Amino acid sequence: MIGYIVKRLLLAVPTLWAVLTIVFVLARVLPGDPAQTILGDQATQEALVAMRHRLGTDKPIAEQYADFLANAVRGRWGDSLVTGKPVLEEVGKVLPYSIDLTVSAIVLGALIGVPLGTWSALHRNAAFDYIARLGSLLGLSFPAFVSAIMLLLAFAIELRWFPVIGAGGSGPWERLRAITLPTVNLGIIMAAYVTRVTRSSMLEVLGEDYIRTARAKGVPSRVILWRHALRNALIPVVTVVGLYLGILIGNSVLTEIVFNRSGLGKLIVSALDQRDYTVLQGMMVVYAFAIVLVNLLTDLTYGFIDPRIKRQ
Amino acid sequence: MPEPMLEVAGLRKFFEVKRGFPRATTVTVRALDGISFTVGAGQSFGLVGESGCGKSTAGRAVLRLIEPDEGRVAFKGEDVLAAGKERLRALRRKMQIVFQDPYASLNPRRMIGKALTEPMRVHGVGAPGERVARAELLLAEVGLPKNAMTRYPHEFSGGQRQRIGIARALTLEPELIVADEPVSALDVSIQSQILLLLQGLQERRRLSFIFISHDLGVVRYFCQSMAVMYLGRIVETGPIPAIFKEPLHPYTKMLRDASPVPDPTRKVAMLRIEGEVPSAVNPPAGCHFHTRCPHAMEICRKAYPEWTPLGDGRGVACHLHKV
Amino acid sequence: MTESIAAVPVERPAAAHWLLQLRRAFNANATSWVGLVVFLVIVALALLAPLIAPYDPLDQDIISRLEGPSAAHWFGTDSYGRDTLSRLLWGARLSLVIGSVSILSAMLIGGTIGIVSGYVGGKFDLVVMQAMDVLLSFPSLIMGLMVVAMLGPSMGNLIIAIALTAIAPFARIARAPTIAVKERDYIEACRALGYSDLRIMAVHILPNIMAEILVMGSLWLATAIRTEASLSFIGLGVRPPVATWGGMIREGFENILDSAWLSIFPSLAILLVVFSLNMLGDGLRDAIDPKLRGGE
Amino acid sequence: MSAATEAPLLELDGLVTEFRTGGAWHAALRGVSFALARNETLALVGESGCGKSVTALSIMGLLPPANSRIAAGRIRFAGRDLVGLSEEAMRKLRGNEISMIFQEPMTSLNPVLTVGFQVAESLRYHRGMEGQAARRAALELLDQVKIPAAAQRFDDYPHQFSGGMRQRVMIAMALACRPKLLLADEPTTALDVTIQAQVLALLAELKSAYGMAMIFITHNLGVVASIADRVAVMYAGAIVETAAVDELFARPTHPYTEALLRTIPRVDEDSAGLAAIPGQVPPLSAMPPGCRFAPRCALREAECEATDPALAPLPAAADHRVRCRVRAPATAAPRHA
Repeated sequence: MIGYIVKRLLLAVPTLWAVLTIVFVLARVLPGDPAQTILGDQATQEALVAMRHRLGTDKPIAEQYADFLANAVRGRWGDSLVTGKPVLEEVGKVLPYSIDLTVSAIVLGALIGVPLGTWSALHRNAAFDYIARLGSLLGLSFPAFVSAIMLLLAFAIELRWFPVIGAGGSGPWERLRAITLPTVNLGIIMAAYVTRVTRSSMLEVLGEDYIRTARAKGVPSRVILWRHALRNALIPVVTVVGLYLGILIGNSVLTEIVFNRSGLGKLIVSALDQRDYTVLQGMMVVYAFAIVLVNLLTDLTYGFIDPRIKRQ
Repeated sequence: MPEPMLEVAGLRKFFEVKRGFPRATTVTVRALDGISFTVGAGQSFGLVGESGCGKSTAGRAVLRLIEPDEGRVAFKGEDVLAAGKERLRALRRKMQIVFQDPYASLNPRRMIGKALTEPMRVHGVGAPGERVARAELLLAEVGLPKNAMTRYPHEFSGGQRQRIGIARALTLEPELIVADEPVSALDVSIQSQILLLLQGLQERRRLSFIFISHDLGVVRYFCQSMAVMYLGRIVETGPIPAIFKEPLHPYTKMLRDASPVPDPTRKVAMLRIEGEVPSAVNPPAGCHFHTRCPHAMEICRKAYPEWTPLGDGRGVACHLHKV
Repeated sequence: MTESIAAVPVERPAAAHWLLQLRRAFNANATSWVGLVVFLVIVALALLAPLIAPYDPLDQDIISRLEGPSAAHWFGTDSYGRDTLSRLLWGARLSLVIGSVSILSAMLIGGTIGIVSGYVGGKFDLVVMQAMDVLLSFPSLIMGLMVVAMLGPSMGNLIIAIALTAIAPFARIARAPTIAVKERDYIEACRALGYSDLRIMAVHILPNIMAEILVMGSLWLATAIRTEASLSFIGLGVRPPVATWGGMIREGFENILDSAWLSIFPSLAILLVVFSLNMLGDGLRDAIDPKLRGGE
Repeated sequence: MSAATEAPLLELDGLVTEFRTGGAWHAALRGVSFALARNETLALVGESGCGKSVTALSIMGLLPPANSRIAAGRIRFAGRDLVGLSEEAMRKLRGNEISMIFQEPMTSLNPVLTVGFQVAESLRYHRGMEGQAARRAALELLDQVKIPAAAQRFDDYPHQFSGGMRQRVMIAMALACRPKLLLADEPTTALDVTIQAQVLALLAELKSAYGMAMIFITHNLGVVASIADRVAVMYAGAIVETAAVDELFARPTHPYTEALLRTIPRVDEDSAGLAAIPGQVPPLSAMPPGCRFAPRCALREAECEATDPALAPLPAAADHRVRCRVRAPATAAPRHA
């Protein structure tokens, strides 16, 4: 298993290399001279030259590229052009908030979506099924900032159950209160996706020959559902959760803005505003890495769910 | 023996397949491991064997729908495997294929008339009006009414679709048809309709057939000679009457005796040999059949038997029949 | 053959042409009709915006700013006193144009990549799909963000950015059914009949996957409109004072404590468009999906 | 054998099963009746759509409830009528007293559960066996169906088995609770001929060892000749001819049976004249009135297209019954459906 993980990570190297290259190119074409950005409009010509030298942007482009790759691999992503602190530190500071939010959203989404989708499949074409289908369709139609604003209006501004801004104070209770609305916002949209996939995958599985075999054996229907059907039905759900991460990241950017919660999303928006290209580079790498990692996790999960993949 | 329409020699095709998790290993499927046979003009040659023996691969390799790794295919003396793009296109007019599954062999979004005139258009045969007339004639020849021209495949039954598939194969006036299990997917009463249709076409048009089937009864009825394949190799070949009278290879005999006959006094031989059937991924050493052979000897485990020609077009690869 | 077959029994109603396939899918599903009608109404309103909008969307009126809904301003006014309803109608044009142009381009480019890659197969397919995976490893909103930041926020650039995020998905959408169709015997028959690869792809594969691609197109149009709104909300949309839904919500959000309606009306508008497109596409997908219908 | 004098194990009486297509109910079975004695093997033979699988699924109570129903008739099994039995009561019968095996061994086993577990499952729900006891019993079953090295393969998954081996697993599963009746729906159709011969041998052997009755569904008359005691030929939802296996093959009487036998190219002799049955089986929604086979029948008379004949015994052999007013005219009393 460890050998496999190593091999998979090695396979991700070309992807990461391509990602880094794109990031490098993007950063170079971004309008604005980084040196100018740091020193401001009143900088003297000498200061600019010195700054360019310090940043390495005066070197030939090929050399910059080589430096960039070497540094990226060693985790030296440079210093923020705005705060002057190392990018790794800037990203590391907000990363836990984003991980908290993402993980809790995925958990919430799965906890709501899987039972709802299963129930809906079992009552195909009944009233409940229609409501669940339409409801989930509505759920995934929400732009994340729209639903966030509505949650904010209802629960923070009108009802005042939750704080209007921020990731909360230091205590666990405060943190929980602060993360609840963002989690609900992301989790419900995700639950909508999971519900739909679970439903259609469950319907497909329930029509399979082996379900008929289990019925022909006299296995109680409850057992058929849980032991025979659900595990097979979850295989596509895992795929969707994996694919959903890209959407989730985008949605969490919007959610963080609305709830004014620190995290990668807020960081990337402010870095864009301030043309802080070293931070942007670092963040692109983090995002790409996260997606590669999740793809790996998805594949490993298949291995555990589906014996056809596990052994041969 | 009439002049050969098709000569195949030493045809080989290996597939590489990646399998396994977490660590994938590459395995080689020896789908075709050097097969040779000859189809006489106006003759039907049966290619027989069980699933995974390589008979379908052989049919497709002959037509270069799958590129073989090695070997020689000569159509009326012309080297098919060496043909360039243009020659191959010309050869395709002469060699056609009929498929097993009538539900997969027709484009569901294409009207029958289009499907039948398209080959002529692509190859620049006839004027547009003529093409339609010829397509209608072809439909009549396979027993379908003219109004089928303006219908779509889903409006036809399996047997009718098979007729359309045959008509399509005939559009370019081919001389050789590879029929890949053309009746296996059909109901019994439809099977015989199609067999009779093919037989009539063969007589009228002097067609040659490579008739691929797992059903010995159908091959016995339709073909003049046949080859039996096992795990990528031909184990026995010869004229139909001789093989059915006295199969030489133990596998041929096993196949014949296991084929059910509609006669309660001749029940199928209930085989005592159990165990897993080996696959072309990892064929047993020596004679591939020795693991299931009732006559297996020491030598069978070690060496693959050489091909032994026996005269009258017969030949066998078995240590029991060494000259 | 003497036997003639007079009657040709119809086994199962399956649509022949892909347009018929779509029409049948519509008829099988009431929600798709509802989605289509709502969407067409929105399109009509957007097209008629110059005629029916009560005010010029850019006209400022300092006296009546941040007014709630009234008979004069059904949906109220913003902080410059501009009429929200008029801005909504004009904003719809922008959203629809950006969404449809970007998705049509992505469909064309990505679809072609997917069909060719799936049909050619082998190493070529492997490399192309690896490249698509690289594109997919940027979260789409982040990619849109970067591209707009790089090119500058204008309508053309937004179209490019959104199209870029949808090319890789469309390549995948087109590739999967291409591979499934490629395996079918009738494609092998085409090769045996000496048809060129281009003919096989254009005449025999494309019509078989067309309905699927169009249906996915309607779902992705919903996504594109959402992405455009999101980018505008972040501040990377078409520059003010042009009315964009995302931008209106952004302005409303700044006044959320006292003038909530400012963000609510454009929010509902986006929701309505996206929901109608999702209803349209989702119902059709159910009707077209061979897995739920049981084979061709 | 005293089987003939005993009460039959299974008795179908005028079974009508209907399916809903396009808003209307169409009969897939139009009054199917037969009796099956203990230890007897009845072959149901016919082409696709003739209703042979629907018969088996009706007996098992496994018809899809959304679009099918038993509209009339009775299914008496060991003294009980199965029609209208509660789902829970049917569940207790299934896999216990009546078992079924299916055509597609590749898709009939659950891919994510081990083979051993799936075999042990019937024992768990019908015999209350758990843990080691269930494992031992299941292992014994796998041995009985001659899975090589069953102990090592117990914890393998279905995809690690070949088609023939999977069908053996299906058989082991079906026989776990020693059922009185085994329904085998085309169990060898998906298999190669040599594997088919092995599975047929295994079924015949286990049937006599277990003393079960078997309904063997197939379209292959050769297989019928090899395995059946009695044969019922079905066409368009009804039995058109039934007789003991020797009698049926010696004196095929219904024009359909007769024609069918002449459409088969034989392995054991040269088939000089292969005959074809013209046309095709009519679809459920467009059944002709009168005899369903009449449009394709060479012996058709005007009256055939108006009146649907009943299944009637031949004067010479009471056990040989035929549904044809031309071939079994003496008893062809007009009956309107």
